Amino acid sequence: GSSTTPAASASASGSDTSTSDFKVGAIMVGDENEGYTYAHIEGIKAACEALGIDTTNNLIFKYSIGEDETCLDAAEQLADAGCKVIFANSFGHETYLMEAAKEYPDIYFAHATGTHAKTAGLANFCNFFNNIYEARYVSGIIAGMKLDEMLKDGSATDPYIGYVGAYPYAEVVSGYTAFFLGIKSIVPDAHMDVQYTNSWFDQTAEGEAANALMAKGCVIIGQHADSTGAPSAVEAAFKSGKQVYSVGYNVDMLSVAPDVALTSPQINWEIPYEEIIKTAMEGGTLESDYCNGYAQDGVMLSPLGTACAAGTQEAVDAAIAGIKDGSLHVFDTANFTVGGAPVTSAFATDTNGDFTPDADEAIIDGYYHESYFQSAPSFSLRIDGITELNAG
Amino acid sequence: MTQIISLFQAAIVFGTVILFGATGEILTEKSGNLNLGVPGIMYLGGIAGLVSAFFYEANTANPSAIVAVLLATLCAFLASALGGLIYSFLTISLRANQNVTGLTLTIFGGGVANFFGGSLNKLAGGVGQISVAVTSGGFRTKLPGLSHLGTVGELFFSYGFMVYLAIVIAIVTQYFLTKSRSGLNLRAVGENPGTADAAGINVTRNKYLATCIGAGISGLGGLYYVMDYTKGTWANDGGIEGLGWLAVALVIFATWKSVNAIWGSYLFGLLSWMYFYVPGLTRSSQEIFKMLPYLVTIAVLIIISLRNRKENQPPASLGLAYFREER
Amino acid sequence: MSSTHEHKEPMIRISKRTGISKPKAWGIRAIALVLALIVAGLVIFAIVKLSPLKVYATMFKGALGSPRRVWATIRDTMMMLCIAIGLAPAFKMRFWNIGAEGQVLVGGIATAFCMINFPTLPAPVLFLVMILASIIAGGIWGLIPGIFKAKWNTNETLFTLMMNYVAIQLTSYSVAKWESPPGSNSVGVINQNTNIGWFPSILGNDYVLNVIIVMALAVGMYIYLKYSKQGYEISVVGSSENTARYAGINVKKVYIRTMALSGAICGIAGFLTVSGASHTISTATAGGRGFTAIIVAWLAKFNTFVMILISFLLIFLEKGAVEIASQYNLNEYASSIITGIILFFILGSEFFINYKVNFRHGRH
Amino acid sequence: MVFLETATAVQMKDVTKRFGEVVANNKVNLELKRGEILSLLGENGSGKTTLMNMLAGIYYPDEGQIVVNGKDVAIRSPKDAYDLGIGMIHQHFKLVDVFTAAENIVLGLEEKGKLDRKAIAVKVKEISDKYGFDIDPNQKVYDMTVSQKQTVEIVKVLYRGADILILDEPTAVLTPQETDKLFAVMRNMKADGKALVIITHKLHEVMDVSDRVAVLRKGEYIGDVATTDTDPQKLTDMMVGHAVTLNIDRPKADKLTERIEVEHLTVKDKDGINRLTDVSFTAMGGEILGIAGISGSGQKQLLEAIAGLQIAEEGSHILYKDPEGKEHELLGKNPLDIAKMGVALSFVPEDRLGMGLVGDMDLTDNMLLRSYLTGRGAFADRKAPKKLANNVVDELEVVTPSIATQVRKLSGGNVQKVLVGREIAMNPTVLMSAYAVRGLDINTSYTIYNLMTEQKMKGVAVIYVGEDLDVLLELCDRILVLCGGQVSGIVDGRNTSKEQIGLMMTQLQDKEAKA
Ligand SMILES: Nc1ncnc2c1ncn2[C@@H]1O[C@H](COP(=O)(O)OP(=O)(O)OP(=O)(O)O)[C@@H](O)[C@H]1O
Ligand SMILES: Nc1ncnc2c1ncn2[C@@H]1O[C@H](COP(=O)(O)OP(=O)(O)OP(=O)(O)O)[C@@H](O)[C@H]1O
Ligand SMILES: [Mg+2]
Ligand SMILES: [Mg+2]
Repeated sequence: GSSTTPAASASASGSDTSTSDFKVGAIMVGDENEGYTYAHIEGIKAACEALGIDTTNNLIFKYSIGEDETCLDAAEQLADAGCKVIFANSFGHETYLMEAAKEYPDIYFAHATGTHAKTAGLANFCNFFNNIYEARYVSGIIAGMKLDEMLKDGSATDPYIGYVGAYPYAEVVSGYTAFFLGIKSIVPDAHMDVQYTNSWFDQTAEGEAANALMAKGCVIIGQHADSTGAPSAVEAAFKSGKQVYSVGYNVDMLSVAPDVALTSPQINWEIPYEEIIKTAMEGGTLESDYCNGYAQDGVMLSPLGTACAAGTQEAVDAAIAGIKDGSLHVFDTANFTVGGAPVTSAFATDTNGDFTPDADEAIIDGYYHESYFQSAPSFSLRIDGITELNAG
Repeated sequence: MTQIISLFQAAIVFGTVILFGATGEILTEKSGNLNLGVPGIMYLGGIAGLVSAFFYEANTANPSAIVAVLLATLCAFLASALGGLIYSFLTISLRANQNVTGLTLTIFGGGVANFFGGSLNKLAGGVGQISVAVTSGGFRTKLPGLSHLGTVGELFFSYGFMVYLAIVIAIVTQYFLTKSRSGLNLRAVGENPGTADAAGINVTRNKYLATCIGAGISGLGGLYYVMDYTKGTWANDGGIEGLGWLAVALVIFATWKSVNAIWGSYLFGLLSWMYFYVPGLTRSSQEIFKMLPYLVTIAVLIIISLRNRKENQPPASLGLAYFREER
Repeated sequence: MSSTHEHKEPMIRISKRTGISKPKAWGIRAIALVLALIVAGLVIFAIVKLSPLKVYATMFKGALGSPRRVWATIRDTMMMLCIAIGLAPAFKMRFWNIGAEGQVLVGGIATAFCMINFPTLPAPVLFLVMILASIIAGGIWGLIPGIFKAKWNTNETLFTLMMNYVAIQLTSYSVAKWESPPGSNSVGVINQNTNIGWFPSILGNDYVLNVIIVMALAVGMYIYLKYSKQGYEISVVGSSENTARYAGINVKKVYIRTMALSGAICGIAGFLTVSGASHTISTATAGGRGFTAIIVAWLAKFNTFVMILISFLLIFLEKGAVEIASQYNLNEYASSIITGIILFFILGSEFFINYKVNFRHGRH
Repeated sequence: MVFLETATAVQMKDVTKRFGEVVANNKVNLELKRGEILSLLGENGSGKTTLMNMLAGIYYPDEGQIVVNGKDVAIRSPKDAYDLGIGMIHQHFKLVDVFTAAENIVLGLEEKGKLDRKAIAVKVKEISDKYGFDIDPNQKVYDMTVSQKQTVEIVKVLYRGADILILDEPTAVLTPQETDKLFAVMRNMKADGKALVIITHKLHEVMDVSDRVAVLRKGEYIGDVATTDTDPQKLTDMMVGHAVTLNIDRPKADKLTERIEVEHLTVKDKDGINRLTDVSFTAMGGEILGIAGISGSGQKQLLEAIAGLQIAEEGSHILYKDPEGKEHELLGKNPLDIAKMGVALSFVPEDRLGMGLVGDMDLTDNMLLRSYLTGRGAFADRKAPKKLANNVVDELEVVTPSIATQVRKLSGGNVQKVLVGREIAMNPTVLMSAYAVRGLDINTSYTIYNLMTEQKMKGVAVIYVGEDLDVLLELCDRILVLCGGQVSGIVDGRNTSKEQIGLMMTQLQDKEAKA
C-alpha cells in the first residue's frame, strides 16, 4: 500500500477547498446515446448538484473513451485539469485507472464494475457497483405475473422466457439468474434461454437476438444489453400479432415499446457517486467497495407499463419491502438447484487467477451473498432451468 | 419453421439497408465516380429523416403517417444528395482525389449524424426517448391483406414499403443503365469520359446528377435503418457505418449490376444473422462463425475473377478525374 | 442553332497551370487552411454560440497543452503515420489496399500472443519475436489479396475490405480466448505488473521508441520508393502492367512482394499499438486509423515526409476536438465535423495549385 | 450547289493556344472551303491536332476568332461543334470499348427515352450503303480491328449530319487497301458538298487525296498551296523550313551473320486460336529483315515471342546465336532472363505508351526502364539515364519542355522518338521495331530509317515490321510476308515488286517461293 494516504494530503487543502472550485472528472466509455453511460451521466450530475458542485465548470466528462491507453490519457488530462476525484465506468478501464492512481496518489480514483480495489492496496482507488440483481429479481416478479396471466388466459402455453445477454460474464449471469428466480417465484415451472450478443451495445444484434428467441417460442424477453434493440423488436412482433412482452434494462423502454415494455431495472448511480465525491471533498478515507441496493435506493425500476398484469404493483411493493427488511433473499438456495442438486457452498473470490472462485464462502445462512465481499457481482453458478445458447 | 422465417426476415431487413446503399453507389460508380463516402451519406440520410420526423411529430397535434413518411423520405434524400453534391463539387469541379474525398465524407457524415443524433437524444429527454412512433410506424406498415397469407405472407409480405421500394429502385436502375439512352450516355461517361465528351455528352452534368441522385438513393438506406431496422431511435454504435461499407462491398459483389445486388444483399443478411440460429456455438466459436459472410464474399469474388469477363469489370475510368484538356 | 454560340466565350474557363512555385503552392494551401478554420469556426458558432477563437485556443491546448498531451499527440501521430507508410507502396502500385485496419489488427494479435505466451523470454529476444510475429501476421494479411490479384486479377478493394472483417472476428475470437475474467470481453493490460513486452522508456519517456521506429520506417520508405530498384518497379507496375512486362518486370512477384511489405508495415503498426501504447488487444485496437491513413497517404502523394505533417494535422484536430467536447460539453462528434470541413478545404485547394481559372473578359 | 462549293466553311483567325509555357499554336490563320479536302501538314508537335481540337470543341483558344459558315462562333464543347456541323475523328479513337458499334454511334445524341436498337441499325445501314462502309452494328468495339473502329468513328460523325469533317491521322493504322477504301469514301463526301480536313504524314496520300495543303511549323502557320502545284519534296521543305533529301540508301553490309533462328513457331491466343502457325526464318546480323502483312497477321505475336513476351506451343524454337556462335533458346524466358543471358535485344513495340513507355513518368525515368537493374545494390542509378535522355532529346530533336516532362504530354511523334532513341542506345545486336514511323512526320521518319540502316551496318540484325510497302521495298534487304499467321514467303527487297508482296499478303503462296 502507499504511505501517502489521500486523506492526509487532501485534508491539508481540504479546509480551504470551497465546494465551488472542487473539480470532478468522469471517464465514460460511451456518451449520452447509450443507456449505460447515460445512467452514469445522470447519476454523477445529480450527485454533484446535491453537493453544490458547479456541473458546467467543475464537472469534466471525457466521452467515448476506449479501453486502451486513451483511458490513461484521459485520466492524466483530468488530473492536470485539477480534478480531485476521477471516475471511470467501463470494466476495461480499470487497469488503466489503477495506473493513474499510482501516478497521482493525491487524487481519488473510483471505478464502476471493477474488481481490483480490494486487493490492489491502493488507498486512493475504489470500486463501486449497485445491487442491480435486486431490481432484476423484482422485474422477474413482474414478468412472472405477466407470464402467469398469459398462461391462464391461454395466450401462452409454454412458460418460456428469452434473455438477451451481452457476454457470459458474472455480472450478466448474476443478473439473469436473479431475473429468472423472480419469475420462478410466480411461475415455478418457467424455463429460460439466454442468447448472447457478444457486445454490450449493439442495437441490431440485440433486436435480432430477440427475434431469434421469439421464433423459438419465448413469450417474454429480458435483457442485459444496453440498447433499445430488443424491446423495439418485441414491440414490432407484438404489432404483427404475437403475444410477447419485454423487460428492458437501464432505459425506460415505454417510448420505443409502449405496448410490450413491462419495466426496466435501473441503477441509481447518484448514490455511490455522491458517497465517493463527498469522501473526496472531505479528504476522507475510501472504502475499497461501494455497493448499494434497494435499502439505500441504489437500484430501482422504471415506471410499469400498461401491459403489466393486475396486482403487479402490490407484488412489487411487497418484494421490495422484503428485500429491504432482509426477509427476502434473492439467491436463496432453497429456490434453485445446480445439476439437480441444491447448492451448499460457493466461493465468491478467485485468488489464484484461474478464474475459478476459491475464497470467501458466499453461501451463508442459506443464501448466496451477492456483492458482499466486493461490489462487482460474483454469482456465476449456472442454475437449472436456464440454458445458455451460445456460451461455453 | 418459425425460426427459418425469422432468419429470412432478418436477412431481408438487413439486406434492404445495404441494397439501397449499393444501388445508389452503382449509379454513382457507373459515372466513373468512386464514392467511398457511402457510409457517411447513409448517416446523413438516416439523421435527416429522423430529425425531420422528430420535429414534425413534436410540433404537430395529430401527425399523419403519410405526411411524416413523405417528409422524412424527402429530407433523407435531400440531405444525402447534398452529401453527394459536396463530393461532386470537390471531385468533379475541383478534381480532388476521389478516394480521399469519399473517406472524408464518411468522417464528416458520421460526425454530423452522430452529433445531431446525440443532441436529439438530449432534446428528447434521454437515450431511447426519441419518439417518432407515427413516422416509424408509417415506415413499417405492412401491405394490407397480404401479410396474413400464412407462411408466404410472413416470408414475403411482412415488411414495410421500403423493402419493396429498394427492389424497385434496383430494377429501375438496371433498366435505366442498360436500356435507356440517358443510361447509355451515363455509362459512356464512366467508361471513357473523353469519348463521351467528344460525342457531345455533358460529362460534368452527368457525373453530378448520377452522384447526387446515387447519394440520395444510398441515403435511403440510412433512413430505412433508422426508421425500420432500429425503429425510430438513434444510437452511435457505428451500425450505419458498418453497413455502409458492406454496401460498397456489395457493389463489387454484384459486378455493378443492381439486380444482382438484390439477392446479394439478402445473402449477406442471411449469413450475417445465421449465428443466432445455429445451435451449439460457443462464445469463441461464434466469433469465427461470424466470419462466414466475409469468407463467402471472398469466395464469390474469386470465382468471378476466375471467369474474368469483360462485362464484369468496373467502369474503365472509375476513380479518375476528367479534364478535357488533359492528355 | 449556331447563332446562340456567337461571341459567347464560356463564363469560367479552366486551364492548366504551369509549374507553380513551391512557396506559392504552400501559400494556397495555407489560405485553404485558414478558410477552413473560418468556416469550421462559423459552424461551431452556429451550433454552440462559442467564440471560434476560444474554441481554437482550446483545441491547441487539448493537443499540445502540456508535455503529456504533446507526447500523446506524438504517439498517435506515429501510429497513424506508420499505417500510412505501410499503405504508400500499395497505393503507388495502384493496389487499393483498404485492408490496413485488418493488417494492423492481426499484427496486434500476434504481438499480444507473444506477450501473453512468452513472458519468460529475455526482453531483447521477446522484442525480436514480437516484431517478427507482427510482420509475418500483417504480411500474410496483405499477401493473400496480393496473390489473388497477381494470379487472377481478383478485385482487391473488396478483398481487402473483407479481410478487415475477418481480422475483426479473429480479434474477437482472441479476446474471447484471453479475456480476464471470462466473459468480460476485456483482455486488460497485459503483464501489468511485470511490464514484460512493453516498450521501455527511453530518456524517461514511454514513447520515444515509437518515434524512433516510425521515423526510421518513414525515411526507409521514402528512399525505397524514390531510389530503389524495387521502388521503381512498383511505379512501373502501377502505371502500366504491360510496360512492366515489356521491361521484364515480374508483375506477379511485384504485386505479391509489395503487398506483403505493405501488410507487414501495417502489422508493425499493430505491434506499436499493442506493445508500445495500449498493452492490450481489442477490436478497437486499429480504431479506424486504417481508413484515415488512406487519406494521409493519398494527400501526401505517397511522400512519407509530407505524411508526417498530415498525420499530425489529423491527430491534432482529433485531440483538439475531443478537448472542446470535454470543455464545452459538446458532443465529441463535433471533431469529425471539423476534421471533415478542414479536409474538404485542403482537398479543394489542390485544384487552385494545378489549374487556373479564367473569367470571361470583354470581347467585341 | 455552286454557291456551296465556293463558300468558306471555316475560317480561323489569329488563333493562339498555349499549354503552360508551350505555345502549340501561334496566331494561326486557316481557311476551309466546302467541297474540298484540305491536307494539314506539319512536323510532329507542330500543333496540327491542337488546331483541329479547337474546331472540335476539345480545346478553347486562348486568343483569336473562329468563323463557321460566315458567323463568328465560340465552340465551347464538342456539343457546340456538332451543332455547327463539325465532326472530328481523333488520332486516338474515342470509342467505348464495352459498347457495340451502334451504341457508340448514337452516344450523346439529343433523343431521349428508350434505346431503339432496330431503328439505329437501319439508319446505320443507310449511311453505310451511301458511302460504302461495311459495319455490324451489334459488334462490340473490343472485338474490332482498328479499321473497323475507324469506320465506326466515321459513321458516328456522319450519323450526326456533320458536313465539316476532320480526320486526324486516319491512315496511320490502316493497310494500303483500307486507306484506298477510306479515300474513296472521302471523295464521296466531298462530292456531297462536305468540307474535309485530313492530317497525315504520308506525302503520297496528301498528293493522292487532297485539293489543297496547309502547312504548320512549330505552331506557326506557314502557308497553303494547291496540291496540283506542289510535290512531296517541296512540301517537305516547307514543313521543315530548309531543304531535305528524301531518299533511303541501302548499303550492303560486308558480312552477314546468323543471329536469330526461328523454327516452327506456333503461338495461340487466350481463346486457343492460332495467331502464328509454324513460322520459320532466320534473321541475319547486317541486314534489315522487313515483315509485311495486313494488320493482325501475327506481326505482334512474332516480335513479342522473340522478346520473351509470348508463350509458344510445343516444338517451337527461337534460337539466338551470339557473336561467338553459341546458341541460346529464347523461348520460355522473360525479357529480363534474355537480357541476363547477355542477349542485347531492343524492341520498339507498336503500343508506345501502353507498352514501351510509362506515360506518367518523365523522360529520365523512361530511359531507366531498360537499365534500372544494372549496377549492384538495391538502388537504381539515374545518372546514366539522365544523360541518355539529354542525348536522345538533342540527337533526335525531341520537342519537349525538359527531360523532366511526363512522356504522356509529348506529341505522338515525339513519344516515338523517345522510345526509339532509348532502344537504339542499348547497343543491341538485335533491333526489332513494329511500325516504327507510325505517326511520325516525314523528316523524322527518314531519321529513323537512317538510324535503322546505321544499326544494320554495325552488324545488328534489324527486324522491321512496316505497313508502307514502298518504304519496305526501299529499306529492307529481305522481306518476310505474313498471311494469317503463316509465312507466305520471304522475298528479296531489291528485286520484288509492290504488287507481288500485296498478293502474298492476301493469299498464301507456295512454300517453294521462299527465298
Ligand atoms: N451494462 C454494463 N455493465 C457493466 N459494464 C458495461 C456495461 N455496458 C458496457 N460496459 C463496459 O463497457 C465496455 C465496452 O462497451 P462497448 O459497448 O464499447 O463494447 P463493444 O465495443 O460494444 O463490444 P463489441 O465490439 O463486441 O460490440 C465493456 O467491456 C464493459 O466493461
Ligand atoms: N493537352 C496538352 N497538354 C500539354 N501540352 C500539349 C497538350 N496538347 C498538345 N500539347 C503540346 O502542344 C504541342 C503541339 O501538339 P500537337 O499534338 O498539336 O502536335 P501535332 O502537330 O498534332 O503532332 P503529331 O504529328 O505528333 O501528332 C506539342 O508540343 C505538345 O506537347
Ligand atoms: Mg459495440
Ligand atoms: Mg497530332
